[in-house]
Amino acid sequence: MALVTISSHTRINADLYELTFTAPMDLQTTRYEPGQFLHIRVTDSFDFLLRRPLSLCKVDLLHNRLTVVYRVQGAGTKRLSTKQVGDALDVLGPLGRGYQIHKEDHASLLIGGGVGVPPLVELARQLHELGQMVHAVVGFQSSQQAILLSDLAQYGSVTVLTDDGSIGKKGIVTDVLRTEFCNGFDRYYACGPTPMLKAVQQVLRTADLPGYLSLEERMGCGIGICVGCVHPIMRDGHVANMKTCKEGPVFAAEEVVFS
Amino acid sequence: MALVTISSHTRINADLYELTFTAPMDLQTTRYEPGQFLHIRVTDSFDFLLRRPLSLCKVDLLHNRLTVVYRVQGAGTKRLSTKQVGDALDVLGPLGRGYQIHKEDHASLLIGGGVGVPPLVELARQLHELGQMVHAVVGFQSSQQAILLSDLAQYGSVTVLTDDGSIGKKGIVTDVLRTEFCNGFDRYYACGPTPMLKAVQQVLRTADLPGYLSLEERMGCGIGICVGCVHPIMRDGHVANMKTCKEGPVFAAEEVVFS
Amino acid sequence: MKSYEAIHQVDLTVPFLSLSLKNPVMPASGCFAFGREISAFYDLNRLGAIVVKATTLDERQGNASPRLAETPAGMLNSIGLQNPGVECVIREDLPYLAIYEQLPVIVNVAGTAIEDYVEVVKRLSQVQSIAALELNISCPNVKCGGIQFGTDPEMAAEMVRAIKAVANIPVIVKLSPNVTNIVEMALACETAGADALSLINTLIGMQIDVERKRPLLANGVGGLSGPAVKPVAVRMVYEVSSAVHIPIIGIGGVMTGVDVVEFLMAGASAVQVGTANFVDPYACVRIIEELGVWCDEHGVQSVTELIGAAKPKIGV
Amino acid sequence: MKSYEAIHQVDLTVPFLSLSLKNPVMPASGCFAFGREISAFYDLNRLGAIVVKATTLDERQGNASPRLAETPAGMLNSIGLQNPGVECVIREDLPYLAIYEQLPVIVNVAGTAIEDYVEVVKRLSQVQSIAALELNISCPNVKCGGIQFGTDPEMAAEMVRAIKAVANIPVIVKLSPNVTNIVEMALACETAGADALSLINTLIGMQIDVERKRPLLANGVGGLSGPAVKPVAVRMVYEVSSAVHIPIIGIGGVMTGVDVVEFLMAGASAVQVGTANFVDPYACVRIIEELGVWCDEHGVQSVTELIGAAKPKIGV
Ligand SMILES: Cc1cc2nc3c(=O)[nH]c(=O)nc-3n(C[C@H](O)[C@H](O)[C@H](O)COP(=O)(O)OP(=O)(O)OC[C@H]3O[C@@H](n4cnc5c(N)ncnc54)[C@H](O)[C@@H]3O)c2cc1C
Ligand SMILES: Cc1cc2nc3c(=O)[nH]c(=O)nc-3n(C[C@H](O)[C@H](O)[C@H](O)COP(=O)(O)OP(=O)(O)OC[C@H]3O[C@@H](n4cnc5c(N)ncnc54)[C@H](O)[C@@H]3O)c2cc1C
Ligand SMILES: Cc1cc2nc3c(=O)[nH]c(=O)nc-3n(C[C@H](O)[C@H](O)[C@H](O)COP(=O)(O)O)c2cc1C
Ligand SMILES: Cc1cc2nc3c(=O)[nH]c(=O)nc-3n(C[C@H](O)[C@H](O)[C@H](O)COP(=O)(O)O)c2cc1C
Ligand code: FES
Ligand code: FES
Repeated sequence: MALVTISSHTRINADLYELTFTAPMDLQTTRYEPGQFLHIRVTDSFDFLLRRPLSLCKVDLLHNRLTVVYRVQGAGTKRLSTKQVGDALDVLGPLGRGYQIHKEDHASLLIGGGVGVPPLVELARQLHELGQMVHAVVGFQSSQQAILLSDLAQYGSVTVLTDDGSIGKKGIVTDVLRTEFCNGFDRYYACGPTPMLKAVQQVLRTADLPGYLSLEERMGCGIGICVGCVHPIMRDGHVANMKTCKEGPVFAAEEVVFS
Repeated sequence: MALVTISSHTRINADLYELTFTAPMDLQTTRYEPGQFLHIRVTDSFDFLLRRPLSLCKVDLLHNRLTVVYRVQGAGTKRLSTKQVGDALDVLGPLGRGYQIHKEDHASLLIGGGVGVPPLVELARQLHELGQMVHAVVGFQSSQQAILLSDLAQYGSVTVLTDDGSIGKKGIVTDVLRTEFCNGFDRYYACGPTPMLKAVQQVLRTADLPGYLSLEERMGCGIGICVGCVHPIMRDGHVANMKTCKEGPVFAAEEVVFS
Repeated sequence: MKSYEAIHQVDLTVPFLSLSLKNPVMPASGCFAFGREISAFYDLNRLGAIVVKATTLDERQGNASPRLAETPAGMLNSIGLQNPGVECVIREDLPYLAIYEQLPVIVNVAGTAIEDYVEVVKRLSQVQSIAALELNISCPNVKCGGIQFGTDPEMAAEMVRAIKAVANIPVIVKLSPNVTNIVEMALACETAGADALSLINTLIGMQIDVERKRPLLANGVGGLSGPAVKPVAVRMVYEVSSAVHIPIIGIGGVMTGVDVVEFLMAGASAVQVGTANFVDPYACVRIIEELGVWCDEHGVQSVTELIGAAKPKIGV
Repeated sequence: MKSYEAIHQVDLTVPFLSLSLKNPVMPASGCFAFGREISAFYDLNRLGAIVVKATTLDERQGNASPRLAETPAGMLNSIGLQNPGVECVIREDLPYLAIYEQLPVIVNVAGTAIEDYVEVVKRLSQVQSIAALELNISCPNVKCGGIQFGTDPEMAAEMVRAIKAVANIPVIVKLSPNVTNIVEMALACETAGADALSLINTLIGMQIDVERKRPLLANGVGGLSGPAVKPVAVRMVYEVSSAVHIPIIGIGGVMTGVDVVEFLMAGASAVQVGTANFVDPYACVRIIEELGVWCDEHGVQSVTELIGAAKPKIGV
């Protein structure tokens, strides 16, 4: 936990903001993973007692800064959006288990929906750096919600879909996940709303592609002490409620049990 | 109730602040009285749900502004002290019944203790304007807490007392309220902590000087709907709990019942 | 934000007992006095109804000061039923409210023994302008009697029967949250003839003045109200509305239009607004406006669609 | 602000049962897991004691998600006693905590029937490193059993007697605030042999997700904790400590050192910190430090001077 300083905060689309602040740790010496999250206090008022989890989106090693990209969802993120450059930010993290990177892979498929896209940016960067072929398939409601496309494009090809066709193809991400298309990849990495993850898991199980899902459950502590954020996970033949903040938020796709 | 703008906010002594803001009403056309109070929301957070009552201290008719002077007492006034020039301030009032001014009087005695001094400033101005001789006797813990002395001096003579003698005479206000001294006045007006008011009432009853006391009770609404702020008042031979926000905070000295 | 006037298309009326309330928002007892002060801020006819301060047989001076304390997202009060007594209320306060022709007036009745309550209700029955009575069997700030009726189902039932025998207008019973089993209390009142229930009154709480080393309130304990208690209130409204067949007024921490939606969805037919009036004298009309806007934005044509909407649907 | 280390002159130790706690602050059950995660933030030996997550006979998966909701100055949880079961706790978690030699470990015990509790306590009695047991007869999140023990004095007493018959270490009984008469519950437990009491567990509450038109928590109701409930907790501690002769641990909304002072003055001998740990992983040590500074600034030499200080003095 640290009080860090906001170095930039900009509205990047309709209700979407990009927030950059000093990393709470030394990025050169501390291990972090794409898919991990930061647990942020939006104010010190008791009106918003709990922290908000936001995915690590971009890392600036040079200036030791981190960036998150978020949508104003409710009152807490609305309050966050009023913070100014120079303000202090109470940040815990990066926390949790992120995406595991497989050095042996040649081509990775990244699948993101809405504000599930942010963690894929740092992931894409790291995979690209390893020399992998990266292809991101990202879906949004409309062009008003589209984010981080040019960031992703730095590291590979990007297929964009929107519900209303206002940018990219009209449709949802699973529309493009045909088996022929998926055969070109060694692995997939997904993040997005639960219905999307469920559909992706199903489609890519059929396509026989291994992968990871990043789950989104309501969190309390973010560090494993409240047991509030669980999701059913199948391991060793048993289904157990596992803490998504500690054992996750990223799980191997085949482990995740959806109801 | 109005959202007004802070035009100046300065620390004037140890824990004491002077706060000036646009009046919530047109001061030229709206009646207000010295001794009335403003009911101020220190933040819109539920952490400080209730408003804080602060006495009307100074009036700037030219710029249509009001000034309050307050001490950081607890968390709420501490929060208030962080407000900046230009910030919005949620102000209700002026509220309550202030000091009644007697045009026929020649000389008025003003008695204040600590943050009971602020309402005496606008009172002194009005009495002075009517051509009355004004003498203020004000007590503080020490020079660190002394406030508004030069403001009061604009309108009459000022006797200062402190518990430690660090400014003015060493002692408390009742030390100077000998009958000979009081004989020179038609009336007194007091505001300060309850023990002081009680002592003043007693001493000046003996001296046979009529006067007013401004009471300080914890307030909820400030407008008479919660019945939280009562003090026992004797009227027509009956003692009843009266709302200090609505019937007060100023009462005729002889009406006020202290336990 | 669209203004209240702009949203003609949303029907905010709710049927409540024999009345049709023009909207489901009314000030809570003890948080609006008898309406005079707030009438300086807006036209009281805009309210769904008004619930006036607890009225007892004789005048009461209440508890000593301090009577109020601020708590996280809430407040404590220990007013102790200060009021001028029923005769004075009939003579001076109710005629004033009768001027507001479109404002149903609900009189909150309190006392120490059943006979007091009965006597107050008998006298109020003479007054034409009252729409309903609200029996306050739950005030935590009166030592003798009061609270017992609110925590013992047998005694509550006895009280309700005695009142129903003399009342010529509907009787709403206001329940205390300081009980093990709120549903049991509600059912006892319903069976005894209550026409409606209102809940919750305040939770009993205390704050210590650490500098003075004693309870802050002169009375020691007080009643906790405000946003802090809303989750308890919503839970009780949900549970009680699932068990009884009479209408319910939800009370506790309503600060915004969305809070009203929450109580309605939990099963309330109307809500009362207490503490919010102290923070913002315009609270009730602001809340009505926010409710209208919320309905408009969510395609709700009549606010009655919301009542009980969060309950499991039959056949699902 | 002076640091904790600087204030040697303040004695923070409090006697509690047969123990001398190095300070009166311990994390509350279910809000600290079994200590492993927080040990990454600070040395657990700095705590007065540790209360671990409720332990049941068999492993439990708890309720479905969502299990958490934020409320004004508080939160709702419906974890539902998820834990690995007593055997696993004995095998994996308690040995880990035994490393902290200066840390008294209190194990919170839960179950459905008396026999479950008895069996858990029997097995825990084999473990040397436990300082005391805390009987959780008040969890609002377990449908069958659980809560009944916490709301019926007879059943609570029966439970306490059964446990005392098999326990070889002190038994603290944790009380539910969801009762009409907390003093009656406390006296029943004291008479039945409880060595100490801890209060309060959470208040039962609900939040409606107005967008989805259903209760936000998958379980419907949950337990309300955090600053919002502090006034209720302080009131109950004050009332209970005036009635019983066994020590009391105050719980509910402790966020700062001053909150600890408030609970001690109300009559608690120690406090537990729950929700605050979720907001700030360092909460407990920060609170201990703040308590030391407060005592120093107020000329308090031993924190024991504060216990019950807000009570009317005898002979005054
Ligand atoms: C691991 C993880 C990573 C996330 N990364 C991002 C990101 O990079 N960008 C982004 O825009 N959003 C992200 N989210 C979702 C984000 O946390 C929520 O939108 C945010 O907490 C909503 O807070 P609020 O105060 O605006 O909403 P409110 O509804 O007012 O919040 C009330 C409570 O509910 C919780 N909550 C509400 N909605 C959600 C939700 N969808 N998921 C989890 N908790 C919720 C809040 O944390 C808070 O405790 C992430 C969520 C998780 C679990
Ligand atoms: C009519 C009136 C006029 C006042 N005028 C002034 C003034 O001009 N300058 C000034 O410095 N102070 C004045 N006060 C006192 C001032 O209102 C309190 O110091 C202030 O409310 C403390 O708030 P807090 O949040 O800092 O303290 P906290 O202790 O955190 O406040 C908690 C609650 O207690 C109430 N409270 C605390 N102390 C007092 C107190 N002494 N009197 C009344 N309520 C209290 C607060 O309003 C709040 O509701 C006046 C009080 C009254 C009743
Ligand atoms: C200052 C104050 C006085 C109250 N007086 C009464 C009363 O006279 N009769 C009554 O039934 N309830 C009384 N109540 C309880 C409220 O009507 C209401 O039930 C409670 O405050 C919860 O609502 P809220 O959170 O909106 O304030 C009073 C509450 C407050 C805060
Ligand atoms: C997420 C969560 C889990 C809890 N689990 C338990 C538990 O297992 N056993 C128990 O006795 N109390 C449990 N409690 C209650 C706390 O121990 C404590 O009594 C309550 O939260 C009030 O304290 P607080 O306001 O400091 O959080 C839990 C509370 C929370 C918030
Ligand atoms: S958020 Fe607390 S355990 Fe995961
Ligand atoms: S402060 Fe509410 S009646 Fe005076």
